[in-house]
Amino acid sequence: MIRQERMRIVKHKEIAHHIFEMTLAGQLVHDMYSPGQFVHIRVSDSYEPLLRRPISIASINHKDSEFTMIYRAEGRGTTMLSQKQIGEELDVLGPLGNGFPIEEAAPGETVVLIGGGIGVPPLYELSKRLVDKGVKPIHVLGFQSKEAVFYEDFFRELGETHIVTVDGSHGQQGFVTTLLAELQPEFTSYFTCGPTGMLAAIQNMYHDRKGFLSFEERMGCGLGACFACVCKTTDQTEVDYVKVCSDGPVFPAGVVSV
Amino acid sequence: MIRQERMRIVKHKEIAHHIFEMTLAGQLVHDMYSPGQFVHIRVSDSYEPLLRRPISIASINHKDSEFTMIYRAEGRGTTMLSQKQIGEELDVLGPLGNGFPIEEAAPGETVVLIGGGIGVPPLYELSKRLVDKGVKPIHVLGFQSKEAVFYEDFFRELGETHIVTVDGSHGQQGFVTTLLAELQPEFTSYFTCGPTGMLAAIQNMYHDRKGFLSFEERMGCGLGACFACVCKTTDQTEVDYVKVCSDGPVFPAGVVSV
Amino acid sequence: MNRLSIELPGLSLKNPIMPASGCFGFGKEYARLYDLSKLGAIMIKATTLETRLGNPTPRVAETSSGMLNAIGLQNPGLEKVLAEELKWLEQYDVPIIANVAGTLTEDYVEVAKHISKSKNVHALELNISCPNVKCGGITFGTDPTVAAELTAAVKEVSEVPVYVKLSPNVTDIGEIARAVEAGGADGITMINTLIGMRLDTRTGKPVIANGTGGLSGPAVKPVALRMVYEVAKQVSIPIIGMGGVATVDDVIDFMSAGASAVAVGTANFVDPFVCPNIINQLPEKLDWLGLNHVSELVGRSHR
Amino acid sequence: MNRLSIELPGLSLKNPIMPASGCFGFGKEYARLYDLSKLGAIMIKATTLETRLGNPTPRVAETSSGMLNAIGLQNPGLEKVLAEELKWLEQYDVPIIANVAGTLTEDYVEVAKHISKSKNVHALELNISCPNVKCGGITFGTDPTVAAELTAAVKEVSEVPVYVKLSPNVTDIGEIARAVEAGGADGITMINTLIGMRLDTRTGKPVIANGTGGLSGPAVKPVALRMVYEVAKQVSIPIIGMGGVATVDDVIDFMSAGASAVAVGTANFVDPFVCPNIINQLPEKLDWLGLNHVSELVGRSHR
Ligand SMILES: Cc1cc2nc3c(=O)[nH]c(=O)nc-3n(C[C@H](O)[C@H](O)[C@H](O)COP(=O)(O)OP(=O)(O)OC[C@H]3O[C@@H](n4cnc5c(N)ncnc54)[C@H](O)[C@@H]3O)c2cc1C
Ligand SMILES: Cc1cc2nc3c(=O)[nH]c(=O)nc-3n(C[C@H](O)[C@H](O)[C@H](O)COP(=O)(O)OP(=O)(O)OC[C@H]3O[C@@H](n4cnc5c(N)ncnc54)[C@H](O)[C@@H]3O)c2cc1C
Ligand SMILES: Cc1cc2nc3c(=O)[nH]c(=O)nc-3n(C[C@H](O)[C@H](O)[C@H](O)COP(=O)(O)O)c2cc1C
Ligand SMILES: Cc1cc2nc3c(=O)[nH]c(=O)nc-3n(C[C@H](O)[C@H](O)[C@H](O)COP(=O)(O)O)c2cc1C
Ligand code: FES
Ligand code: FES
Repeated sequence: MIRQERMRIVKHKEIAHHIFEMTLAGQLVHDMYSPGQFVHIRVSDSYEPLLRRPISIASINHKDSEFTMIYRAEGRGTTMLSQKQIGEELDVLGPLGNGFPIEEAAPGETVVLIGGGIGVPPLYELSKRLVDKGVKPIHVLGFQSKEAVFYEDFFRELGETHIVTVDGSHGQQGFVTTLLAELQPEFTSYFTCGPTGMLAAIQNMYHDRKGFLSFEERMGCGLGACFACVCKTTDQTEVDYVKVCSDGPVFPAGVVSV
Repeated sequence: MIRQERMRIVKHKEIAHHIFEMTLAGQLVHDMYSPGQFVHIRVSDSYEPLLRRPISIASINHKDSEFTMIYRAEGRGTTMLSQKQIGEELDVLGPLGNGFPIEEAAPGETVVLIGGGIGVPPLYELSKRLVDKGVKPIHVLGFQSKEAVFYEDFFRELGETHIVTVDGSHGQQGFVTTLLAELQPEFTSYFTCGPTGMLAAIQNMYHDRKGFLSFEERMGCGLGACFACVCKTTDQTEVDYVKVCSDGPVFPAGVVSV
Repeated sequence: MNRLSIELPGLSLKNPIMPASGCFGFGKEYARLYDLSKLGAIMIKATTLETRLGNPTPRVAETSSGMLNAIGLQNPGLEKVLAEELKWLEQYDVPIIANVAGTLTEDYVEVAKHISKSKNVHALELNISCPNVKCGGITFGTDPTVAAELTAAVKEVSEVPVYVKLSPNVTDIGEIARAVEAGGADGITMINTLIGMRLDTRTGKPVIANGTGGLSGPAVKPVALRMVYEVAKQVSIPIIGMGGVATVDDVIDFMSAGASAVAVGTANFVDPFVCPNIINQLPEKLDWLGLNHVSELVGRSHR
Repeated sequence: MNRLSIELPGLSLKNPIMPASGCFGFGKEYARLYDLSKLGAIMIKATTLETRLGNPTPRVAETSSGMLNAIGLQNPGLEKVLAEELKWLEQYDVPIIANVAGTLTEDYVEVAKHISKSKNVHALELNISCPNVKCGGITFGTDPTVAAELTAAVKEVSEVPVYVKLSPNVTDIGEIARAVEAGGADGITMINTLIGMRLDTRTGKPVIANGTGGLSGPAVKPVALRMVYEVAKQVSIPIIGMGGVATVDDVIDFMSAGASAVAVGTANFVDPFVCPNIINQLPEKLDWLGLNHVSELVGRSHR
């Protein structure tokens, strides 16, 4: 069920340059079932900024009724979010969207998880779930520079992890696609989240492979009602368009025309 | 000099129903010279609410670079103000306006200070200054009801104090004018601040007496530039109009047409 | 007695609150959050004769206390709306106001003819004011003669009362309102969005792929309220007011200015429960104002 | 090299930033806060032939990210403005743009004739768009023919270039812009305020004594930006853009849309130092954009 709840901030800290980790507590957590789902957050009670901000769920802790998200303080809304204090309440709508299909990977299989920048967070909960299920993940994570890297150790704990940075200040220099081309990993399917350019490159590179991509698009309602977040589909698909907020944000490779 | 400063909130508490007392620290305090001056406050860094809020200076503490104001949390802006925490910073523009002319009362004289509701606060600093100077103040303070009364003891410490409430739940029942008509105090001049209706009644009642009234009007700039806060003047005055923010908020009796 | 009921041409409203067209799809998404039968009515997304895929993305951009959109009337087309969306909505006890759009007069007429036969469509809302499509839409809404003619043509075929949705992007909205009244409109809905633009400060290019978009949300409320006030003085058909409504106080304001009912658009995105919340708060607000019935609010400003 | 200098008809601007008319009086109040010579120019409060006392109060009301005003062109009248205000402003090294208003064409002509002779008045701004006066003002600004005629009449007597200030309350602002260009205008300033209204929710009556007022502030920026963008495509005379400017980014946006300089209105009330702050921030923003000179911003959106 989708709920609107004033959730309490129980943890909040900067974990990399302008990158914040925030943990929220509330009943809404119990409706979260899938990594890759997102929440829609109102950063202020005022009308300025007006719209909610979509942020992915990075990890779910049902036991303590908590979930964690990781976001980059960039524009007006996320900067205001970054100023919130522990103990304050936040108006959260969620969980929204479909999430990554864990059922698509079978125990014993190897999968690649490819993340770029603030596309990395949802892969964390995904990886945990996959590992729990006996799937072996290989993580390929791209960042702008050393200062922007986060959760490296957490991912290493779960499996093989490769870091690339655009400026080469940490890990290998280049893009995730450069590294993947070199690495040529064996895998049965891939899961990825990141900037649209990266998703396009990956979908091209692995055009004949099974994969699942999580997309971003500017949103209004976040619920599927306003047609703000539509993406054109490819000829392979029956429908003319999909909505990122309600049909996605995760789509099988080949569905969204990039 | 008028300054804009981010002042620090050092005290903040509810002292009566929806009435808050806030103490702010900063260098701007050293430019405050007169009770009745006001500050223009931005309650949020967002554009909503957009405009500053004018609030009177209730007391000045030059030694500690602090001043105190008292306000009623009523509309959107003052409600947001009431949610500010100690330690937070507030964008303050001030001091603005002219203030009450203390020089108009001579030592040994008796004056009446008449306040209504949130018009009471500036009379507190005024009374302190007058007492310091050897002037004897009589305070006549009107409130809506018992719950809205504040600073009664502070005023009593400075001189004779009469409280009236509209509903009679504290002090005498009625309006300040009712009480003044009964009391018939002897005085050389009066000083008053409160709702326009009250000011009008007092200016009428004491039409032949020396007095000083502090007015309220909706403001834009607070500096005298936008012509938002003009008041028509009476025939007794040369100018056609006055601006509450820069010519006032305090005017000698008979200047403003009410 | 239901203190909130309002009677309008074709519409017996339980209460004067309804989601605005394009901000509520065809109801399905919000039905997951609350019972749609609580609403006074539902204004469904613009329906055109053919399927429309709308404009390229980005289609929305945020502005101070507002947002721009250039959805471009994306909708599944008349046939599917009839067979799927309206059919599905029949399970709720709520009158539907069908927002009708098109490129040529013939398109409007064709859609109106069929959609007005739908069991739960109790009124039409002629969208002569969409700023986000190249032809049709707003072009009908800025010329009084054209607006009146379109109204008359649709009135001829419609089986339910016809409301005309006005554009605020005009010099004299009263003139357009009087024209559509003369053309036979049973009511007016207003306002649609103001044409606006946001640029990407770095590139200098429009954020919205379409270039311009329609401005909505609290930012436009003062303009909307002024226009409702003005039109209320000039026509005798009822007005459904909208533009920036987000709170029960906004509803009071629009009704005071002369609206008989109020639509809520953008605010649904900010608070998906805004419509039922306002409906719940209305009786208490009437008490506060010392009024018995919500209809007593209508036109207070003019008295 | 001064990276911020802009040359416009009659105006050699140190930088493209100036306070908008009516939001800065005649400069005296802000001169207590900073050196007025820092400004690109100053647009003084509307000046009419005779002294005007303006509208009854309340004259302002706050709205979401905006404000309404109905000052009603209060000003001391031509004679005093010449003898006192403009005289006083001579101590500063800053060109003055005199905002001229009136009821009849003759009034405009008379004020223009005299005020344009003033030493520091380097340009006129014809206010054909004030929504807050019963006669004159906006009535000139909504009819292209009338607007062109007024422009021509004033051009005939003015000793300095004439800019015409456009009203956004029109169906087609491009049409008005082309008309005043044809009438001989040397430049365009835009936009004036959008007509709006706020009601007291309790009483249902307008908050502003005048009933309606002019909406300004960040809320209107998307509308203003769109209009500047549109007009820039249709005329070849320069535009001074305004409407909701509050930050250096807003300035970049307006210049990208086609404005050669930018005026700041309401934001002066929110932050009295907004103009010098923006001027200080501009060079750094140019660096960020990789631009040498502020003039490279002009019309970026169209390229
Ligand atoms: C399904 C989904 C999941 C996301 N998960 C994360 C996450 O886990 N961590 C994270 O840091 N970011 C995430 N994002 C991106 C995040 O929503 C934007 O960075 C954020 O909305 C920007 O807001 P702002 O106030 O900083 O920027 P502003 O520039 O003030 O935003 C203005 C408007 O544009 C929208 N907008 C701007 N950038 C984006 C964007 N990239 N995607 C969608 N809308 C945008 C905003 O929501 C707002 O409506 C996600 C986006 C989507 C669609
Ligand atoms: C010189 C002066 C001194 C004042 N001193 C005090 C004081 O010491 N304590 C106190 O509680 N109040 C004082 N006020 C009144 C105070 O400014 C208003 O109560 C406050 O602005 C209301 O803001 P809001 O956000 O609560 O209301 P909203 O309804 O949100 O205000 C909307 C707009 O109207 C203006 N406004 C509303 N009421 C008034 C009013 N009575 N006077 C002027 N503007 C108003 C606001 O400033 C704002 O621009 C003073 C007013 C003036 C002019
Ligand atoms: C995303 C979006 C889509 C819209 N689609 C339509 C539409 O299809 N038909 C229509 O008549 N109005 C449409 N509108 C306009 C609204 O119905 C409403 O008139 C306008 O947004 C003002 O109200 P608001 O400020 O409450 O949103 C749309 C508005 C938005 C924000
Ligand atoms: C209080 C106030 C007074 C104004 N007076 C005038 C005026 O005298 N002449 C004029 O041409 N415009 C006047 N304007 C309009 C502004 O110059 C400007 O065009 C408008 O406010 C939009 O800019 P902004 O959003 O930056 O305020 C006034 C605006 C305000 C807010
Ligand atoms: S954001 Fe509204 S449909 Fe996706
Ligand atoms: S508030 Fe602007 S002149 Fe007084």
